Amino acid sequence: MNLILSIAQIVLVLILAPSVSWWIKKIKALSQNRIGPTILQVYADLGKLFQKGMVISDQASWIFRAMPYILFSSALMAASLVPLFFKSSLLGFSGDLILFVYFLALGRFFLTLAALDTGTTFGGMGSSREMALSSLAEPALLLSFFALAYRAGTLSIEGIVLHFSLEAPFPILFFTSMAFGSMLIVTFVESGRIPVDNPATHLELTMIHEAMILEYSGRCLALIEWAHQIKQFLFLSLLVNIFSPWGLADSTMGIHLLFSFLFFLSKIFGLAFVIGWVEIHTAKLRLFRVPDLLAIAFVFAVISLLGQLMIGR
Amino acid sequence: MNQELISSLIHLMGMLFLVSSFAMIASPQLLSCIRFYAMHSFFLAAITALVAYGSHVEHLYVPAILTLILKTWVIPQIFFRLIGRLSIRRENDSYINIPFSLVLATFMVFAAYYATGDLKVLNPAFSNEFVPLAIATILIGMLMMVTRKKAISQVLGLLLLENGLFLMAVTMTFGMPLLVELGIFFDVLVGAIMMGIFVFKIRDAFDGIDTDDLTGLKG
Amino acid sequence: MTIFGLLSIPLVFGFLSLISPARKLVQLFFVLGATVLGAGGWWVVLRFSSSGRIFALNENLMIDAFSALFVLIIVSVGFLSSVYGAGYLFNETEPAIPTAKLRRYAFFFHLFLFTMLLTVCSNNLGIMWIAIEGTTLASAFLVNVDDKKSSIEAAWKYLILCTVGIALALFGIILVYYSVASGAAGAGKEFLHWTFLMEKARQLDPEIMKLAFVFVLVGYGTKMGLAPFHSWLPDAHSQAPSPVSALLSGVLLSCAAFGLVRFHSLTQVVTNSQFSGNLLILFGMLSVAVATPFILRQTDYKRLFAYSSVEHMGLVAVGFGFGGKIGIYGALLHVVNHAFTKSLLFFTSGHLLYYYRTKEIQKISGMIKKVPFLGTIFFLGVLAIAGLPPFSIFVSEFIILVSGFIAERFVICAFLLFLLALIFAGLLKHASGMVFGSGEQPAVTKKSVLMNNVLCVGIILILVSGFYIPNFLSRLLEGASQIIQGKS
Amino acid sequence: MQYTATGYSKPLRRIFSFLYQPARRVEVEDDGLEVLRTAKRFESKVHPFFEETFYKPLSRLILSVSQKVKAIQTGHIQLYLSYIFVTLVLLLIFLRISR
Repeated sequence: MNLILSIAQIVLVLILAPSVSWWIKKIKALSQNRIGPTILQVYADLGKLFQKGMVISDQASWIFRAMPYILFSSALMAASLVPLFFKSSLLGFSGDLILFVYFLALGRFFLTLAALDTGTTFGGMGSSREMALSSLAEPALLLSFFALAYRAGTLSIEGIVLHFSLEAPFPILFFTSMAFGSMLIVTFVESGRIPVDNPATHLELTMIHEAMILEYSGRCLALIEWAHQIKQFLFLSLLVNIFSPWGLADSTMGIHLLFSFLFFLSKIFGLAFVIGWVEIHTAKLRLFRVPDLLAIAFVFAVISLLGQLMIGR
Repeated sequence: MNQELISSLIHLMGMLFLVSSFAMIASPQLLSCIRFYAMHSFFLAAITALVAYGSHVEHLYVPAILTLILKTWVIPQIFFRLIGRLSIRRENDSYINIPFSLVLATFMVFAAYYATGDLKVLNPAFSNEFVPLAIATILIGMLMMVTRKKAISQVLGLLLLENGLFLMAVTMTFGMPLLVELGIFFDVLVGAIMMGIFVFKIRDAFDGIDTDDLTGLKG
Repeated sequence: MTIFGLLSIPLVFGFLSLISPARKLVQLFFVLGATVLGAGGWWVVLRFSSSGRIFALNENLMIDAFSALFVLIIVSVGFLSSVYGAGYLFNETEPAIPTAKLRRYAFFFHLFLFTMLLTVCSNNLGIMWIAIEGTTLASAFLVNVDDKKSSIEAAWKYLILCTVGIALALFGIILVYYSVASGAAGAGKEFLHWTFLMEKARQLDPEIMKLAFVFVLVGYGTKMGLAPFHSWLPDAHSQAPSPVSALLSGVLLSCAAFGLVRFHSLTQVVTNSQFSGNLLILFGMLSVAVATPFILRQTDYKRLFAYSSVEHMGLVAVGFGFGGKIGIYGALLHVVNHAFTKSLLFFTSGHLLYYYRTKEIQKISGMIKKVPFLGTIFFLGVLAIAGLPPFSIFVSEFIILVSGFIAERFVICAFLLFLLALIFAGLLKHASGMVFGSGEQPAVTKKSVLMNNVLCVGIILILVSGFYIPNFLSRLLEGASQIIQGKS
Repeated sequence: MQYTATGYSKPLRRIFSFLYQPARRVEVEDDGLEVLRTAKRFESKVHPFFEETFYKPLSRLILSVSQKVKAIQTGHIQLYLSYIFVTLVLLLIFLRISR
């Protein structure tokens, strides 16, 4: 029974990921008095891309062709480590926290490599910026994870989620909220949202994430887009499950599951609303102002870790 | 031969034992050094025999006789023939001159007596002043090995050291089981013979047994 | 009965090879002796139940799990060395060694194996002392088979220093005998038996035991190559022919360690304090610390391996010093691994000498291109001795350090790791200089089959034992670790 | 127009400039007329921070120490014998003191 539920969680990730990015687009559109895309639009885009043929330059090496599949499978593997509405993830083991971060890093590595593959300036520019920013974001992410892991006493994401779900709901601990702040900033960087990188821009000079996948088309582009949405969804669900995990179902009773699923959905879309709202109200930072933002995230993470170590509250 | 006559004889032998080790240190010539070594072993054999007789430990006679035969006669003969055949300079040159090494030797004796002074633990029934004597001989043996330049005098220093050990073994424990005693004896004998052979080889290769030119292997 | 059988094999074949006229016959008896000994040794060890004890000569000789382990090492490395020696000495060296000298070499080789086996199988501490003194005398001739100036000098220093050291150890044994004799009445036959001493350990006076351990530590420490007394080791091991230095480095040092550990376990029970353990750690650390600069600045690759023996013996001493079940298990495993890895390295250095005719590290380069087979084995060997994971040395070094952390000695372990890192860097610098890069053609190109397959056996051994410790070996290790802790 | 390594590492060098201390040198040659430049050279270098401050001094120290320590193996057998005896005496004194 647990197995089926864990697999269901992964299928849920696959389905829900595009809807979250649709939801953010919808909020942005409504704030600009536009109607914005319907929910089916995002799925239709993916479907269309899957049917389209691919144009691959003859200078591209095997990395160019292999990258989308590696990116998608690493995103899926990371998804299999995160419990959504049910307490046990598919492949959870003690220490999968670090594996989660490095599955994403694996995907990012091949993404940047493939961007350089065709030799276009935009690909090179995008991947060099991605590398610079992720070399700042990753330590912040890991440190905040370690702060939480130190508090929960285990290095497995399930353990952390379970530990926080058992804690009393309202004494929001000062240090863990610092960790929440730093992880939120890292989510912006990882998912390429406005303060760091504009997903909907056509001006190549400002792109980071889009610049890397400029060369892709057809099925590869679809896989990359999907993987990107899954990654964004994973970060959101991590934030949601660690910092407000109370509805999580631990028994496999129907009602529990239904309730925790609905509660999970509302939390996810609530957080997505926050991200959308931030995207509306902030302008894109200059590239060399982003390290300051990430430095703040890093300081938050260090303070929360030291707080846990020193005071342990 | 009543008890205190034996003990006084043993004390005399012990003193002569110490004197002969001093003589070995003080002898400028190699040949005289070997003769003193023979005397030194003779006194050791005498002490062993007397201790055997005094404390009625029969199996101690065997090492006494062996010491008498081997160490007072066989080994010195080997060395005499060795020196004869080697045709090397006979002086016993060393890093420090004779008077200074004698002063160091006496210091060694005092150190030995001081070291075993309050060692209440070492009180063999028969003659407890032999323990510091043995330790003194060991220290003098060490001194001789470290300060002498000739390879043969180093070997003699080593044999002196082993004589001290034998004295310790005899007086402290009335001799260990015969098997072990014999084994130690032959080891020392073979060791002495091997060193003789090597001195001969050194003489052939380095035409001279001065350890100063034995410093090829560095670093 | 089995002990007599085992001990008589090397003696018989030693005399046979001494009296046999033809060169081929000497070689035959030489290798045959080692093979029979190998078979006999493995038969005894395999059939041996780890808790049992075999006695002989009214309890003067004994084989228990601890000594069975060392019999295993002596016999296997002895076999490998004799097969390699047969290939190397008997027909490869270009000024062919005269048969008379080879007869002497074969005789002393077997005598050397006999004295080491006697050391390991003796229950009586006096006999063990005699045997260790015997190893010095037997191996002194093996060190200078070719009468070069440097090898005579090395053999001379080896003889003098080890005899002095061993004489001091005799002092320790006399003290032990005295403390037993003054306790019990009369001159009992079994006063020096290790088993008897372990039972009577409570009644022995700790003060005398500490004094005795100090002397024995200096004595057997000289034979084992611990730090301040190690000066003879690089000279002797680098001047001896490769099969002999493989035996010296791999097995003789371990036998001296065997004697030292017999005393360490006795002292630990008598004084039931960490006195002897701390001393072992002190001298072990000193050995590793002294070996490091010499490894970093070395110009002669055989001396490089000799100093790495000093380092590994220091590690073994530290392992025994940490004590506890894991520490002793790790140290024993390290002795076994070091024996095989170091002998392999000396075999390869024999190969190197055969091909390149020089011991200078600078003069050899580009081995991988000129002699690819030897180059790979040499490089893998150096990686193994430096403690790289797939190989067995890493496993035992790891266990020793784990026991160090369990014993809460963090500063020592940290300093040890720093030194090991330096040694790793030093070894790699030398090895990569020799193996890679553009090299000139070696002096000789004729391959010797016998020598090659010994190398293959060696490299397979250390690779396999890196992954999997056969259960009879782990049973022996556990049994030995129990015995050393005095809980057998 | 592919991205070169220098270009690729520009953002990183700029972000971690306190660590890398990037140094740039631009040389312009012209014979007389400033406008008509004959040659131009550009050179940019990154200061190897860790190597300079940590690894080089450490390795210099260790190699010099190991050169000095080599002096304990001078070849004189008397020296080696004195090592043994001095250690023995020190141990005995330590034993007397610690009793």
